[in-house]
Amino acid sequence: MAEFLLSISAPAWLAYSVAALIQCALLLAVALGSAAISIWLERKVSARIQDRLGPTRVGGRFGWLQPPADGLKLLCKEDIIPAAADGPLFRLAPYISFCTAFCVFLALPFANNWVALRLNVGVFFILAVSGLEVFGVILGGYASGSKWSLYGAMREAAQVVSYEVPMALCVVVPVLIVGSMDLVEIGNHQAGWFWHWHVFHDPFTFATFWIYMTCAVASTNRAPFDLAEAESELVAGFLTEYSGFRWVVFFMAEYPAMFLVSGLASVLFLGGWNGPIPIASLLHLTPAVHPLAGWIGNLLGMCNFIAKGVLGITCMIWLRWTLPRLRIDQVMTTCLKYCVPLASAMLAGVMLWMYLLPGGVWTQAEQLWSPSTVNAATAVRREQAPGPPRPAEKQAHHEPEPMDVVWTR
Amino acid sequence: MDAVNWHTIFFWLFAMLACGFAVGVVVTNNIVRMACCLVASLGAVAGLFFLAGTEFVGAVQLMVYVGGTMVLLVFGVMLTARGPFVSMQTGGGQWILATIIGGALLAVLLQAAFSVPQWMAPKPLVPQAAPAPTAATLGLALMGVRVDKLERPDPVLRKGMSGYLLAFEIISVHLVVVLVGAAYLARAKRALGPRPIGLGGRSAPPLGAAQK
Amino acid sequence: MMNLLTQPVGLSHYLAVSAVLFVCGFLCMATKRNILGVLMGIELVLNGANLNFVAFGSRLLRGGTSDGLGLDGQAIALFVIILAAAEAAGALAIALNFYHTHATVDVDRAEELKG
Amino acid sequence: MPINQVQPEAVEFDVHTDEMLINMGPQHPSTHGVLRLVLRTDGEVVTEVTPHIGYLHRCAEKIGEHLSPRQFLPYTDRLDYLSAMNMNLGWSLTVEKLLGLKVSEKTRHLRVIMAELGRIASHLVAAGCYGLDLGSFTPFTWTFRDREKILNLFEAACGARLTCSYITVGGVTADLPPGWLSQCEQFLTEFAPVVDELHAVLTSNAVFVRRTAGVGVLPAATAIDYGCTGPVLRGCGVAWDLRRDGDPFYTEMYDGYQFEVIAQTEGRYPQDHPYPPVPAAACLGDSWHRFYVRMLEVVESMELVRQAMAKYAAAAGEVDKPIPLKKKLPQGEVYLETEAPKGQMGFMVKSDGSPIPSRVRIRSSSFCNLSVASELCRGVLVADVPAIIGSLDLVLGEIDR
Amino acid sequence: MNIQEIHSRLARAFQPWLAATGFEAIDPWIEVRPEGLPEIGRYLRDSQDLWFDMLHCITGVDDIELDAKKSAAKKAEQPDWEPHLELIYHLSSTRHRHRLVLRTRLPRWHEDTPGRLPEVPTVSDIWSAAKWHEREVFDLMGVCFVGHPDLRRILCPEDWVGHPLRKDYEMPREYHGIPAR
Repeated sequence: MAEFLLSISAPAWLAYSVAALIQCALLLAVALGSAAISIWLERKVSARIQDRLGPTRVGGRFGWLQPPADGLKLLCKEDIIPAAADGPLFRLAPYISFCTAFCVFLALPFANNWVALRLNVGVFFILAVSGLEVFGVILGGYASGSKWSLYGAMREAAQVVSYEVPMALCVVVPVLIVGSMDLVEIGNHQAGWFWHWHVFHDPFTFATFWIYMTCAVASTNRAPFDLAEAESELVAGFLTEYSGFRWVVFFMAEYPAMFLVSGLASVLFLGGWNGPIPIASLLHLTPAVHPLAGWIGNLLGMCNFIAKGVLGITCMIWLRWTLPRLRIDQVMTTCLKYCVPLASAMLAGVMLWMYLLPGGVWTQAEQLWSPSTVNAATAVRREQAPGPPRPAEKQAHHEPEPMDVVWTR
Repeated sequence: MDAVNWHTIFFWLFAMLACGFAVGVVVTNNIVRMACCLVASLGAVAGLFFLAGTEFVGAVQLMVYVGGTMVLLVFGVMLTARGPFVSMQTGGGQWILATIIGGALLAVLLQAAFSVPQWMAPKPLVPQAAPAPTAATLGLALMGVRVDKLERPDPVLRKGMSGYLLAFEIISVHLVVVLVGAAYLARAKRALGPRPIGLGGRSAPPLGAAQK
Repeated sequence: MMNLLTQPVGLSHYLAVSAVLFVCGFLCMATKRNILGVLMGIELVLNGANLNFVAFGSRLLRGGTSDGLGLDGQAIALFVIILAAAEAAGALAIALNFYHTHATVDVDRAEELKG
Repeated sequence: MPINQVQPEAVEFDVHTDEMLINMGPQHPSTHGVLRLVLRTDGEVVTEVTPHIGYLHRCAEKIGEHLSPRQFLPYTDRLDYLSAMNMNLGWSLTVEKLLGLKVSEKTRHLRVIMAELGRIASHLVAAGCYGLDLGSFTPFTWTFRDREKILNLFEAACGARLTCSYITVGGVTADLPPGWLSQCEQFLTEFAPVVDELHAVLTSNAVFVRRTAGVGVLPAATAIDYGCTGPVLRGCGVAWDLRRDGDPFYTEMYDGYQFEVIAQTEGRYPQDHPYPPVPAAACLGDSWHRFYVRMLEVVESMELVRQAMAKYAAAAGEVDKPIPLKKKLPQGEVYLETEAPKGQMGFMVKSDGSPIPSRVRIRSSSFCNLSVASELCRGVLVADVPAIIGSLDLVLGEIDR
Repeated sequence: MNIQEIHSRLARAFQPWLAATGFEAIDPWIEVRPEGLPEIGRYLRDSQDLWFDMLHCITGVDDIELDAKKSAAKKAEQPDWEPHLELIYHLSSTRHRHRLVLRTRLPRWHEDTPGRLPEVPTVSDIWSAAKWHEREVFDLMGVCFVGHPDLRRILCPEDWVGHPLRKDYEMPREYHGIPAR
């Protein structure tokens, strides 16, 4: 984008700032859009589960205008700040949550190289920033001054912080397989048919995927783990004192977090923008053929990615409306007694597997099956992974790409 | 003002944030406000790390320091704050003395910072074609293969080939020991003795006596 | 240092910021009566030092492979962060214990050694 | 000491927090109606629960001393407003016992139909609200959807959905409209699969089991000692059901009906049917068993309604008309208990010959069931209190009278 | 085990405390003196073949005729009748499936000084169900149960004056500013 503006001789600083603004606007649109979609989806899916229709009258037959209607209603609701509240902190808390949830979108790739900020430490950055969301909650609970909201804030903080550990362990597995923390690279590593996805890479990664999903559900406070706003015990947890726009901002933090977590799951385990059938490569829509074709290929990839994200959200909603809520100590025991040991076992398992069968189940099968097709498959994959030539090759000779030294492809 | 150097703009932004909130920590009396200012300043410092090109350290700072230690600290603040907004004033005299010493120290440091000429202007930037800094080299250094010293000309500097593997192991053991010790230390002592329900167990703390 | 916005930022600017952080941390440790305030001062001091290490060790500021700290700076910064986490945990445990016995976190009242 | 109740002293508090007195109710979402629970908690562990009632006290007994029995009937609807039919039945039988009045076969079978339908409706509300207490919203909508069908049947029979005043002293206000029996038959056939769905979503649901099995364990002796009755008592394994062991005047109503008392005796529930087995974690007398007993009673009541419909259709003659409004009551005093969905509902009438009784006494089952709550909630976590109170299935209208 | 056998069994051990009996009533009952209640209750609950382990409910009945004409007619019928309170205990055994009704007769006021509540020893240590039932009878009928662990009003507010279920009770004009009549 910036190069394009520079080419039309806009002053440098204008070009860069405009490019940055466009990308921010795009990301904000994605974050709020995902929030709107998931709100609408939640209403419709939960209605279907509960044998009712869900919103139908607002805008068209399927009530798709419901999220804006909710937003408008909440906007004109009165914003009450309780007397015992600590003013500035009370106002600040929702924005901390929203900012952390939003700036995680920076590092999330939507298609091959379509990412706002291609960080070399992408996955690590996402984990770090999603860890900060708990501050917003603690501040919110503490600043509202009431005993109940403090209870809710404490519970949620303990839960989110403790679920970060198994989630980090599960995220390390795909990083281990690919050898780099760069999300675009992880996505490209899963190109080709759906059996190239990491989830089918080996039994351990398959199990890791499910552990990751449980930890993800727990860390975004959804479904059976939603202790914070446990209606039946603590009225509404730390959200009791919030109303009107601040309440919306808190929910603007929770719903994009849902999309983000399922998006991350799809990139790490389900092949991100690589669909089950590699349409883009079959139709030769790759940049090698023509830059515009590459762009369309990426567009297809993005649709794939968003479809998987929405699928993840539907599963979370489905979980929420069928399971009752777990008790705080049960949530903690599942984390410490089940998730952490299992995740570390899977990590050890994958390491062992990588050592014994480097490629993963299907590549091995392919090799055993017919050595000749292997070169074709790897060729497809190598040619299929376009984008800027990987730094390794371009690397000046004197610094051999360390990855190649240790992990054979 | 031909090409505004992005690096500078963001540097000043993060620097101002970091120093501003650091001063905020010193000035405010309310312990909760102090914690929040500290979190903000550490976040700004993480931004500075990113700016300085060391992404991995920035991410570690965000995750371990801000996401971990600060949450610990905030929990500590909430568990020990008697009233919701406890604040303890320090005597006026201490303030003046502290600011004098602090100011002197600051002057000395600043003078030192700006005295060495080659620190002032940065080296001509390595051509942009320099590879995007991957965390791989740092990761390998931790594991013991000092990739960046492979072709160092003079033998003396090449000595540090062994990398940080030993230090890395010691640190992990150290961390485990300290955390287990801390958990054991923080455990409430009155664990198994029978506690009459009515009286709220141990002698009720002298409420309000301690604070001004 | 006249036209700050455009004049390229050098290493010494980073040193200045870390100096400010260091001094604020020092002041905080000196004046705060609450144990946790002192703890926060320590965190600030550690961060100031960290910034120095990273500044010297960063590739952009020191221009590639000349005489800079290279990777050592970043590695040491990593170790400092991890150790700070451990130290904070230990210090908090002591603070909590102090709070249980004396029901206050005021530093001036921590005279007796027993308990 | 039942296994789940952790001794407060033995629990090792990792961080000491001060004792907090927390008010749960009276307008708390999970207490059913206006019940106020004061919890004394230390951190997460609840050390003491004291229920406060009386917010819905309407002096029903005092009013009873100024109205004739048939005029007092609408007040009995408002006692346990979720099963008005059973309340009317209890009151009408008590006064008929005083009058020494016997109703015809057709009326008797009609009363069984109505009583058992009321039991199904009340248990559905109990199951739905219990799911709500534990956080799952879906069973709530399912159970209320089916309860609507029962309420439509009641409306077709007596014009009112909730406060029916249908079963009166001396008989029934009006006979069933034509086609009612086929509607009822259709409801029963449609409702059978729904019970399996409820079992899938709740009873055998792993999270539900973890939240209820072994929670709020009530030993049988304490249950009897506190006078708990109904599913709460049967959940502790005591096979005590007034339809079989009650006052002869009441058990005559169920002559010729095959039904068993749903209680786990010798480790086995009487009706061996395809319903989910008892999970390992559940021990006799905990919240899970109380819920399970209610679910099995719904199935048993459906069976009873089918039998009663067949007998009602076969019975000859007309349904009895109620006694005149101001009929003189014989001198004397009578007390009768009937098996209401929540437990034993006792009515006492003392009259001195005038048409207005001189004393009316109402023994409420939830009143005793609630009195055991403080015993159950000692040493449990805050999140367990709604789970335990929900399993007792309380209705405050009946407790406060 | 019918009422006569129970009565004979009780008569053997507690003859001084047994008062009237009503075998031919619809619900046959036995009347006992108030001071004998705890021992009789413990005996009824603990003896093997009686085993009355469930106390259904305690009812307070205010037996008084307010208008003079009716009370004169009643006194003519039963010469020894005068206004009094009655407590009715309904018991049953879950083991032997039989039922029993115990009654006690209390003066309306302690030593006939209006305002002082009649006293009855508590049975809450025998049947825990009595804990709440006795509190309710104390609250609504005004009977003081000696030895009850925590005798407070249960249905009416703590600071309510008077006992509503007594026949000679008249509603207070207003309660905390809320007009009641």
